[in-house]
Amino acid sequence: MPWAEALLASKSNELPCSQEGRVLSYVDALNEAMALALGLDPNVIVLGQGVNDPKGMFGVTTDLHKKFGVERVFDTPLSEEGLFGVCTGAAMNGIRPVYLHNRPDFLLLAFNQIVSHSSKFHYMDNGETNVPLVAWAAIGRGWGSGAQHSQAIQGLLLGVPGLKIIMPSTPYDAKGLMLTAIADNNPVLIFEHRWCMRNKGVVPEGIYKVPIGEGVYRRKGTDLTIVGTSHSIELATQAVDQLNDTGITADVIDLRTIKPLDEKIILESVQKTGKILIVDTGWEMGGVCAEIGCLVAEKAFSYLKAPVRRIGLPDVPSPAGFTLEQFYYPNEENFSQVIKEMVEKT
Amino acid sequence: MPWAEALLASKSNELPCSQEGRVLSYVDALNEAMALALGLDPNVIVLGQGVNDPKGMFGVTTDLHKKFGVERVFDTPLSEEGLFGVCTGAAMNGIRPVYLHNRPDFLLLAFNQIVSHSSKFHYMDNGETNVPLVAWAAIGRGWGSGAQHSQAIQGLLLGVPGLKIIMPSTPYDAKGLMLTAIADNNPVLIFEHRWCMRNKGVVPEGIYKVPIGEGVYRRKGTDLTIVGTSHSIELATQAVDQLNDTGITADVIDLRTIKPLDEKIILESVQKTGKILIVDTGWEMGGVCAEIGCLVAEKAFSYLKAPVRRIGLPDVPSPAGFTLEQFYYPNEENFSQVIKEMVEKT
Amino acid sequence: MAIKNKYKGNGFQSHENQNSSLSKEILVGLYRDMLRIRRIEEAIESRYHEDEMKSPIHLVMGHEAISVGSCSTLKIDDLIYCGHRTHGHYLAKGGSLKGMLSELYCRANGCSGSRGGSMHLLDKSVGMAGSSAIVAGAIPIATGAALSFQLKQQDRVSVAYLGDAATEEGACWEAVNFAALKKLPVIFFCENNFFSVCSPLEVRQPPNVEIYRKAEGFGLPAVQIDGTNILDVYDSTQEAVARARKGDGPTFIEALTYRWRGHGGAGDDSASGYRDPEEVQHWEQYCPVDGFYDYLIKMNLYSKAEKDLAEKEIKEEIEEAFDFAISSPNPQEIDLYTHVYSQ
Amino acid sequence: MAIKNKYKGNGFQSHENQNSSLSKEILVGLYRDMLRIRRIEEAIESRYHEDEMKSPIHLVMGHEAISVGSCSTLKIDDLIYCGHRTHGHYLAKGGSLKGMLSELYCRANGCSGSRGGSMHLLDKSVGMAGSSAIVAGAIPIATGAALSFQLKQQDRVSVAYLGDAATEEGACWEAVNFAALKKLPVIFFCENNFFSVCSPLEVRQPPNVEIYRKAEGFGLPAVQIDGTNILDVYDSTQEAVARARKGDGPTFIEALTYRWRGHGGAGDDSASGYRDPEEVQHWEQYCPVDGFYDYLIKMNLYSKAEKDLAEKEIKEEIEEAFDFAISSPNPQEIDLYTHVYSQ
Ligand SMILES: Cc1ncc(C[n+]2csc(CCOP(=O)(O)OP(=O)(O)O)c2C)c(N)n1
Ligand SMILES: Cc1ncc(C[n+]2csc(CCOP(=O)(O)OP(=O)(O)O)c2C)c(N)n1
Ligand SMILES: [Mg+2]
Ligand SMILES: [Mg+2]
Repeated sequence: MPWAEALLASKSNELPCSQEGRVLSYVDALNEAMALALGLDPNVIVLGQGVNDPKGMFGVTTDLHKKFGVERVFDTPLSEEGLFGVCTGAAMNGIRPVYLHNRPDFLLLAFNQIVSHSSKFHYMDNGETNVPLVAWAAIGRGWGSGAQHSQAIQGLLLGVPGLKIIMPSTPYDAKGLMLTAIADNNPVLIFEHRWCMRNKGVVPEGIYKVPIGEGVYRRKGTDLTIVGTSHSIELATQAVDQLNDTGITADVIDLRTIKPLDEKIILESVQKTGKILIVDTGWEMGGVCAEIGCLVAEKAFSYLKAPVRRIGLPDVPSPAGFTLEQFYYPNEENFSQVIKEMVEKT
Repeated sequence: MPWAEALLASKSNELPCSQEGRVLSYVDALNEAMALALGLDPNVIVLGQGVNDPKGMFGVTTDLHKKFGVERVFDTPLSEEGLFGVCTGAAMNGIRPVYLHNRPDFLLLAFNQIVSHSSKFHYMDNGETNVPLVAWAAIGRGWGSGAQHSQAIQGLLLGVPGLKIIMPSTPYDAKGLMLTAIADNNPVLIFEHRWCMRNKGVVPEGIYKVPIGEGVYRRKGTDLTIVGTSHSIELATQAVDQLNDTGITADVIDLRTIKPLDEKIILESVQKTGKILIVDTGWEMGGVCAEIGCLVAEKAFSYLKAPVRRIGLPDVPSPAGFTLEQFYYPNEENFSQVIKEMVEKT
Repeated sequence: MAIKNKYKGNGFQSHENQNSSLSKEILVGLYRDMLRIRRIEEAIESRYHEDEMKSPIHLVMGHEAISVGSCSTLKIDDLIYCGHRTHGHYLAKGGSLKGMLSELYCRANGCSGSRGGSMHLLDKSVGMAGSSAIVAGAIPIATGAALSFQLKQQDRVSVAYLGDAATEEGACWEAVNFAALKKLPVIFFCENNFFSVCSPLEVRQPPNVEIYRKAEGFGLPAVQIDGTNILDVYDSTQEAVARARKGDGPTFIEALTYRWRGHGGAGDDSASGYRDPEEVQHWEQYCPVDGFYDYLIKMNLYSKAEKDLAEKEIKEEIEEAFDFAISSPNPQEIDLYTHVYSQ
Repeated sequence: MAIKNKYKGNGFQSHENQNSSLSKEILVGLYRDMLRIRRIEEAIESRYHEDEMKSPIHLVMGHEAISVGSCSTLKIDDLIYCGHRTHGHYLAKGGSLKGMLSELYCRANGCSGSRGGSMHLLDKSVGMAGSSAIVAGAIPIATGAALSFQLKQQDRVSVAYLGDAATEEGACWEAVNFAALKKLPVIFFCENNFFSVCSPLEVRQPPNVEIYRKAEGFGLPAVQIDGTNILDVYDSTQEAVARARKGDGPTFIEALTYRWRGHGGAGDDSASGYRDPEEVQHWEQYCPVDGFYDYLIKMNLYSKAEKDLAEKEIKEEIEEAFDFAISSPNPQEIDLYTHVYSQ
């Protein structure tokens, strides 16, 4: 497989995310990852509604079709269910599709293909079939996205065997995880967050690999552990930084991947701090927070010094209007409040 | 609304589930519930693939079309997504559809309608629209159902605001909850389990109501709390009964509904026993077990004396073959084992 | 770049010297309703840059004949369901302008209480029954409404408005099949404007495939019409409505039209390169509003003075509605939690 | 109860006195392959009551001409994808009988390692590439395989087998549209047996609607053929394959046929009342296997003695395969956890 070989040949593995180097926007980092993958392996294709239009999927796919041709970078009919199946069938035969969607909400149309097909063929076919595909979508928020254009559905998919689910927060990880996802031989879902996509950061040139299933510490501290991904862990980091003056310090862990879940890093930190706050961009009920909260109560119970806490969305659809949105989405202040409560109550 | 009036007029509310009375099979109990609802309210319709064929959806709908006509009890094209939308549109205009599916797996085709439409219209339409619909499916198990015909997908839907999700275990509850679900003004999903459908039990005649969102104690005890629904709680009850000789006793709580969740009964029991085992027919990861485990770690932490435990399915698709199935599904023995471990370790 | 999507209709030429069977009153009403929608859209567009309407907008300029021509054939208790491009249908069906603008301004008294936004306009009092921002999402729902009419033996019709891209969603054909099977009183009204966001039809459906012919294959009477010609829209919808009321089942109407503005937001975005600005200009020649005005003048059914009066009244109505919306209260935190479940 | 589904083909009458352009060898091979599938299905059926094949079965008796006629036009590296009714296609494409029976007996060496069961037969070495127990689930997948051939510029074709009910799933038309748009080398082969489990076509699709005409509306060459006549199946598939290889894109073939047995399990279930036993008898007159035998005999291409020999060989093969399956080992607990992820 030219892809895997090239990746292995490239000397880089997990690069440390240093603060020096070239600064790139999140969107450009993703664009670069796809361009590299397209250049490296003729079997990589990029498709989705409007990937080759002037908007280029928020800029993520801009001009890729010019470099690699409209045979490999192409627009699609809407047909989310059908096209997910098409990608699965192509992937089963050596193509590595990267199928982009404006919004995770549109993946709900493809759940039959995602849950009962793409993620299951390798198992049902006794290991004889691989499905190396990447499905990408950007969680919407604000400006009236509303109940049908802002759903962070990662929690709905967490239980599905055979899937991998990535939720980056930095340009560095966005690029590295996209490269790893394309090289992976399983169906991988990448959920970006529209608000992370405004970020800039240091991004190495060329190919590097951020491993799927491994979290990283964004801050180190002692009072509590905060885990999560994407825009939520960004907010949490900001909240912790703001609390610096008060003397509060925390382990802030960006999981980057929610399936497989990096149990090790979570348990290691909780063992030290005894307290955990779990944050997610999705609904609290039955979602990522719930899984991690339960995991800790199972496997780190003896270290826990206080109730686990979660910050996600209430059991309510996203409202469209601006004012209601302010009440719906937890903000830095809500985070600080909870962190302070957790540290104070001992 | 003729329906609501009739229900309120009928003197019966929550009937105690006595051991005396008429014994009915689970399937007949469901059939009776639908016949009563069809008889009571001309707006109730029953539809689904094969509801009026000789097999009558495992017998659940047998002969209903003969009594109530094929206008109101009718077969459908496959079209799960489209038909779920049709039911939603009809429900928005005063019909009370009961849409039956052989398997929850087929509801995956309708996730767009379930998650982004049916459960959200009431909210998006500022309370002006009601969607009183019931979608019913029977979780498959055994005889090679395999990865695509045995999925217990309740965990995937737990986070979705606006939905109600019912998972009965006894004929009494199956009938009472079906009646309540049809009378409810929200989209309600009912997940039966094929193995519960073999059960017989005491079922009162006529209309009675089992409230959505309320669990019941199946056993009372002191050593630990076991919560769950459907076939899992049945297995757990059997395991506890078998352990009687050893002196172990447990609170066994059949939640009957997983959304809304009866937090009160769970927390009340854990407060007493300090230990909880959560059981579910679905995948452990990110499912019903996870939600309840996290809930307890949040809200009953100070009462917890031991790690929470969960018994569900491993993070693996259902295999088709008989031998592999025996390894896949937890059995009474696995339950006993975990219960003993939990009681012994203090 | 050549004009790719050939204009297939005739504008008002097809009716140029032809008397309509409709009364003067009705004809003038049709014109006034289109003019009103055009002016409302222009007003929204002109204020959108203020960033106070914190809602995506999908302007209907170029589509007015469809909204007005079809809704005019419906009774108040007939129901319509829409996608994301709702403004025209909402207004044509009689939806409250104040309720709409309040919704765009995210006010508590918006037509969907600031929970829906511009893609979920509704006014149930006039039969604007709902909309979905998920492409094709409302098609099965409109079909279900028609099922309820049939079951309740009501003399009512429902209409599903859908774009050309909605016909790429399988659920569209599932609904069409079911409607044909059950002979439901529903009209599938496809507004084919040749684009889905920036994607032209030819990258989404094979050349030489006609959308209405697909519907024919599914067993529906189907027709392709000039969507800029309000009389064609009126006539074909009226025929479909009559068929539905007689119990003869659904109809599929494909109306060719064009969206003058960008997919979302204010202004034309042709300069970005996905379509030829000349193509937009080409279609603007067939303005559904102005073309019909010329017809009315030519047929001596209307006068410049009458139009000026209409413009004045409309302007006043719009100003009042904006003032109303802007001065309306925002929702409260408690509103977030209501209506998750119905009692 | 009248015979509802009128038989539209002519059995072998259409070829009765007509020479086929195929060689004797090929013709006899076609017959033998059908006979073999029939005998295998009979053997499975006769042993199913033993409850040792703990797998749902969906017998293909009545459909043999479709499996054999179409697969015979394919090369080994052309791929087929199926739904739940897999036995015939699996065998016709050259799938291992031992692997299949081991799978039915849930053995570790089953063709899908006892993870798939009868609805997920596959034998990748011969191009039986996969199947889905979700109706219509494999249609987009086969289309994706064709996309891979096109992208890799391979001279290969893929076939999606689907039932009449699969055409009620929207994903079917999404795949058809995409295949037509991209001119993919895929054949949509619809086996219209007029039933979905116990539901006749007329409660699922409107009267007078022909499935192949729907496909035509989507821009595909489409044809309706007699699915019990193997020469018709062969010819039309060969034409479709040639079109695909030339780069002219997909074809939709609707073959009318009938399933002799119940939807699942052993035996005919007509007595339960959902179809008239007479209807089954009516169709049994057009046995694809026996009808073709009569033709071969009439054309002097085959003899009773040759048939007897074939029967004997097939019988031996089947017995050996059953013995093999039954004496094969069961999977181990550790097997449960492998192949969840690919490395
Ligand atoms: C299922 C789904 N896929 C994609 C989108 C994103 N989207 C919003 S509007 C739109 C264009 C739809 O085009 P069409 O149906 O022709 O309507 P038009 O905008 O031209 O009126 C798209 C692709 C969506 N809302 N829903
Ligand atoms: C999406 C989905 N819905 C329902 C079913 C249940 N089911 C299994 S086979 C079958 C009949 C399909 O009929 P058809 O496609 O005509 O194939 P046939 O069995 O006649 O060969 C049905 C409804 C399913 N497997 N998948
Ligand atoms: Mg369009
Ligand atoms: Mg069939």
